[in-house]
Amino acid sequence: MQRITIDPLTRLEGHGKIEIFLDDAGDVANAYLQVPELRGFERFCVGRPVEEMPVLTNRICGVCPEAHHMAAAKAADAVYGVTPPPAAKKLRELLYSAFFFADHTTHFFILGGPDFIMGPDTPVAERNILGVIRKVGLEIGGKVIQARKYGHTTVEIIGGRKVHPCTAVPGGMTKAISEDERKEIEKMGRWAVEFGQFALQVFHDMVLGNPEYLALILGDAYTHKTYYMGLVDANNKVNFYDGKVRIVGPDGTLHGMYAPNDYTDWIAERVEPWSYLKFPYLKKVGWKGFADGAESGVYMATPLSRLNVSDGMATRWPRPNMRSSSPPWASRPIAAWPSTGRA
Amino acid sequence: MSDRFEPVIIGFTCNWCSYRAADLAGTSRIKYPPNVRLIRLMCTGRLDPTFVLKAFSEGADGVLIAGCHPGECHYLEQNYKALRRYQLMTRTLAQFGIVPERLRLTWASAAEGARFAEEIATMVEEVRQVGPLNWPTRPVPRVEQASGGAA
Amino acid sequence: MSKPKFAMYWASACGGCEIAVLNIDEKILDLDANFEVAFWPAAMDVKYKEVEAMDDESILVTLFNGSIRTDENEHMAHLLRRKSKLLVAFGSCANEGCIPGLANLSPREGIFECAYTSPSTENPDHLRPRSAWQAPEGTLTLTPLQSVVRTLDQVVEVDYHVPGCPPESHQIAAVLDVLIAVVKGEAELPPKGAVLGAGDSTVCDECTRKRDIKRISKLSRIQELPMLNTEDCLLEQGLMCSGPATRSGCNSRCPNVGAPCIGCYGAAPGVLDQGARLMTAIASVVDEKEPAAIDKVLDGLPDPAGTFYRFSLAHSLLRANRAALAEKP
Amino acid sequence: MEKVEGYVGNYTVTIKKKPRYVDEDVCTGCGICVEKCPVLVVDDKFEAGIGYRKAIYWPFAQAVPNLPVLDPDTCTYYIGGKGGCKACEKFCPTVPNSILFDQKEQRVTLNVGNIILATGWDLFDARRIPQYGYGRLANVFTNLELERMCNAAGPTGGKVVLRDGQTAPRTVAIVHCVGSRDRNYNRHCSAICCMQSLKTAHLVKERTGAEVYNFYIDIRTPGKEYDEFYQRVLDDGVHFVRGKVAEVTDIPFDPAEASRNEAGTLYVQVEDTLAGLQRRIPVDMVVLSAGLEPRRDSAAVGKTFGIACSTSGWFIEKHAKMDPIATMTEGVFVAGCAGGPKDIPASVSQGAAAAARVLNYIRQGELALEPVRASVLEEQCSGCRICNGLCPFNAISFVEERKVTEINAALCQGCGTCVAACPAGAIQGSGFSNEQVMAQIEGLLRNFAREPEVV
Repeated sequence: MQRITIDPLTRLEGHGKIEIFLDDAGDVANAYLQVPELRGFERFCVGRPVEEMPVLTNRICGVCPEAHHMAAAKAADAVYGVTPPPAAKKLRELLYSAFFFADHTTHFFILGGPDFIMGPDTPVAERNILGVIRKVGLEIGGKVIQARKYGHTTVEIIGGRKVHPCTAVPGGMTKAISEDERKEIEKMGRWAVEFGQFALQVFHDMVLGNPEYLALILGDAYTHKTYYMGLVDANNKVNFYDGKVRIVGPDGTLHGMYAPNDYTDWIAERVEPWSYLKFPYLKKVGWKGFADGAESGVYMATPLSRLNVSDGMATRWPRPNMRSSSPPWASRPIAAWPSTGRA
Repeated sequence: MSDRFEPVIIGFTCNWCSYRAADLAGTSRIKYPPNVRLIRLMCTGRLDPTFVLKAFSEGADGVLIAGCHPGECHYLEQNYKALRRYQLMTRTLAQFGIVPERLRLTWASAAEGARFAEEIATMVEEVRQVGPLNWPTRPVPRVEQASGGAA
Repeated sequence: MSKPKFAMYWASACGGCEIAVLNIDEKILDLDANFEVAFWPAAMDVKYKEVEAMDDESILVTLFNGSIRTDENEHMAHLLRRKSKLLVAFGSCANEGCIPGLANLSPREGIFECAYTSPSTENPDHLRPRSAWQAPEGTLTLTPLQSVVRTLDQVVEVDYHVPGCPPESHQIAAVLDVLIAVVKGEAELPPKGAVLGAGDSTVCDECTRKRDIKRISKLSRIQELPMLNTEDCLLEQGLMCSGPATRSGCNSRCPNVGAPCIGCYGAAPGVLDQGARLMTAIASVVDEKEPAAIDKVLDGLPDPAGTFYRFSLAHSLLRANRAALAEKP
Repeated sequence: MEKVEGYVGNYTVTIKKKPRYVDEDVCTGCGICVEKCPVLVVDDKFEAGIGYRKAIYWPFAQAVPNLPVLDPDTCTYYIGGKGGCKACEKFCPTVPNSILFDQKEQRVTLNVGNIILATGWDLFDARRIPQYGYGRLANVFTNLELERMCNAAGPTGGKVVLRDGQTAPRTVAIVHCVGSRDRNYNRHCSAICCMQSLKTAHLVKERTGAEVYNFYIDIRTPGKEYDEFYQRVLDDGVHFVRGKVAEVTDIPFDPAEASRNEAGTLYVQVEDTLAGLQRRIPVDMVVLSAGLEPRRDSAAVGKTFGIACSTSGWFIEKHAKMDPIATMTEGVFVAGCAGGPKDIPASVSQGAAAAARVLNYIRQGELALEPVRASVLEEQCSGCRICNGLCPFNAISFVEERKVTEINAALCQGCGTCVAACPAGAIQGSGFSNEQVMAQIEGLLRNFAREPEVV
């Protein structure tokens, strides 16, 4: 049994290694994604005051600390049975959205993205942010840097710091924003919308416009027909901060909808002896191994799945002359999307 | 010599009272266990929790802090600060698994040689019951041989 | 002459330091212009094998963040020490153990107990990750967790320290400028063991809040203090703040937005134990003389060890709970 | 004395000078104003309430400066604000007139190097012991009133008389330890009342030939020739009853006792512990030897000068035996009863000692300090002000402009509390430094064989 080891996984957050076993014919007999990292947040958070959870759990991940910061803050709200005042809720939502923009820019241009911007056949040494800047040029590279700067600056204005924010506390936020700060955020926001369209354009030209990539993405290597899970608001539009968790099957039929605090009724975690990370799956469907399809409890909780479970974004593109055809995901769940990244 | 456990206790005494109480105990030939090794400070107010942590981490089984009775501090009220620090230290050390018997705060005026000796004897017994602390030593970086040694 | 090599590695970490380095924004171009990035798992596809193949000390400077939790972390620490001329302990994890260092407050076994028997875990046959496991196709290995978290300088010699969780981007940029100046021969290397990218006082030095003589009669938790104002010192308003004992350099980020400093920039210069400094500072200004009254005030700190050693437990004098230390690796 | 700033050799003292209403530069002290002043006032300060003074008066004969002062509370010019009388101004011979009715309160700032606190003591208020009847029974006097009576220049011209001012007493009782050595009032012994009682007994005996009874717990005659004087008083025939007086009353126990004595006789109820029986002694006059108490404002005064009072209220000296006149604050000295009850010879010698110490500093011009001091590393101090409230000697001060803390080496006593409290480790002690203590800890534990664990 021949063996290929990829150690460590790169251009993502966290540690990982892949062991691929080839059979005599050289085909893949099996592959294991092992996560050799465990720090024990579940253990050492026991005994710490609840109001510190937002600033302790955000150290779970330095790329998306805002996510853990908000989850812990909302959990602390629930512990005290309080709902933050409207302004605080809006601030949290705005911070989360800014994080989403900054984080996805990081992913799209620095972490997962370079594989597609540079193309799968470019030499390994090139497939990174420095390679991207050399390829797309300083002008576009500068825009990427600007986008991340605006995203993180917004997070800093509302959350106090660019990484590991500190303003969400049980019952609200420790700081409001002034009118000037609001104006600055709005300015950055408008610029970011432009950048978003530019990035889509880049994606259309460099990825969807390249038949070779399209074949790769739509090929079965990246096609996972699984369940999709995502947060939706009252009228079933995508929401990052609050709402109900909606699950649809591989064919788009509704599997279920629940309030986040009932998650233990819907999600269970499987333990494997060869990885510290546990594998969440849909409890009601059950664990059938690492398999796609409606019978396997494996599900996706990714940006793609957010779109698949919802009736689209809550906000519309500001410029009407965006290509008239409705976005491809309007009709049926998209199964093909590079799901690299989250180990 | 009997092989029973002989605790090692670091004692912090104040120059104006408990250190003199120890002298008095000595000059009046009062016998008390030799397990306590005294360090003189100008006042218990000078006691920095770092000293207590250092003592425990360097192998002490117990730490004794002996100051002037409240109200009799040579520097008027600095023993109250020692009292507050002691109370906070006890709470924090408990979370490190160091039981309260191992850290003791007592008051002994310059005239109370006998009482100070008695206080030491009681503490030595209490720490003897609790047993050795044996705090592991601090890890020291292993200096690699220059040539590419085995991983 | 080819550009000197630069590396950044993360041991037991969260990636925040990498993001903080990326957040130096345009200066990333200076990094690219002056250094050849030889190894940076978060952003480059270089593998361990390739690092092992490099010549010793071929990397000019390695920013090592993350604490030493597993054997692999330790192995990488020794490997990168060998391969790097300058090894920089970057960020709170590498310098003091940071928040994951709080795991030292209880034995390692508790981590597995909690993780693999949590309410949301279906683990009927009590599986546990193991350092070696026989898969049908071959043995799969996992690096084991060590009994306690250690910091980089407890495992290898460290040349420089850059504190912070994560280090503020403007400080990283400043450190980068120093490195670039050294590379260009325009500046001398700072003395070995120096702390870079931080101030030489504590957070209060940069905090804009008004401060008065400290007398604490009550310590409350932030949710019990809705009327916190933005002018006065938080500690004086009854909220525990680690600012007085935490190194400056971050421009007092958190207190300036109404949140208490939680101590992420580590101890002030020359201080052996940050927790001890906080313990003695708070205790000394409790405004009570009777033991019972003192206790009532101290009850305002439900978790003293967690509060005083939130970031620096692994580097403190005691380093861990006795039971955690006693557990054999 | 409103405010004291600075430190030894460099004190700035702000004094609130109340108006004297007499121009110190012009007045010659002739006393015509006092003569002409129509207002008679009971002088409860110097004359202990049994003599009078005018609205404009000399506080006491040996007052320094030796000039009159006008009391606005009793002078008709001020009462009701009508500006009446002005007799003193009319008869004042000086040009310009010495009387200044609208003289205002002044703030005087002085730069001094040292301060000697000789603020004295307060007399125990005998009214606080109701069973002795002072203030209720006319012929119950205090030792201070007797002092004024026996004084030839006093209100009675030296004659010892009852409250009516004429009749001389035939039997006199002198009660020792009034308000002293008493758990309910003052636990301390006031040191001087025994000797004062003996003197009073002697003078009364000499001047009136009355039967004198002294009621005492212990006769304390510690000074030179003190006990000899006690023997002499014994020889005078003064009766000494060892017992604490339970009560002084003017109500006869039974009709038999009433018939034996005239109305107004005071009965002294006491247990004679040597004879082992209860006694009721009829007397005409009772003299209460009230004890010494710290000045009521001693706590405030102590705070102003940065020195401390003991729990009983006396100023705390640097060392009870070795340095009784210095205080913990360098440059501030205490002399006389401000530091604790003592008699005149002791007070005088302490005053002289304090002056000598001050002269020593003045002559030397510099100060030898204890080597153990604390000092702040300015660039490391964050101005968090945790240490500011920790120093009872006011050695720690906050520099507002630079937002850092400074320690005044002259005031610092080297206790090290701030060194141990500084969260930034920015305060170092010259003695007992962190390195020294840590080295001792390591040394004391080194033979405790443990190799460093190389993992």
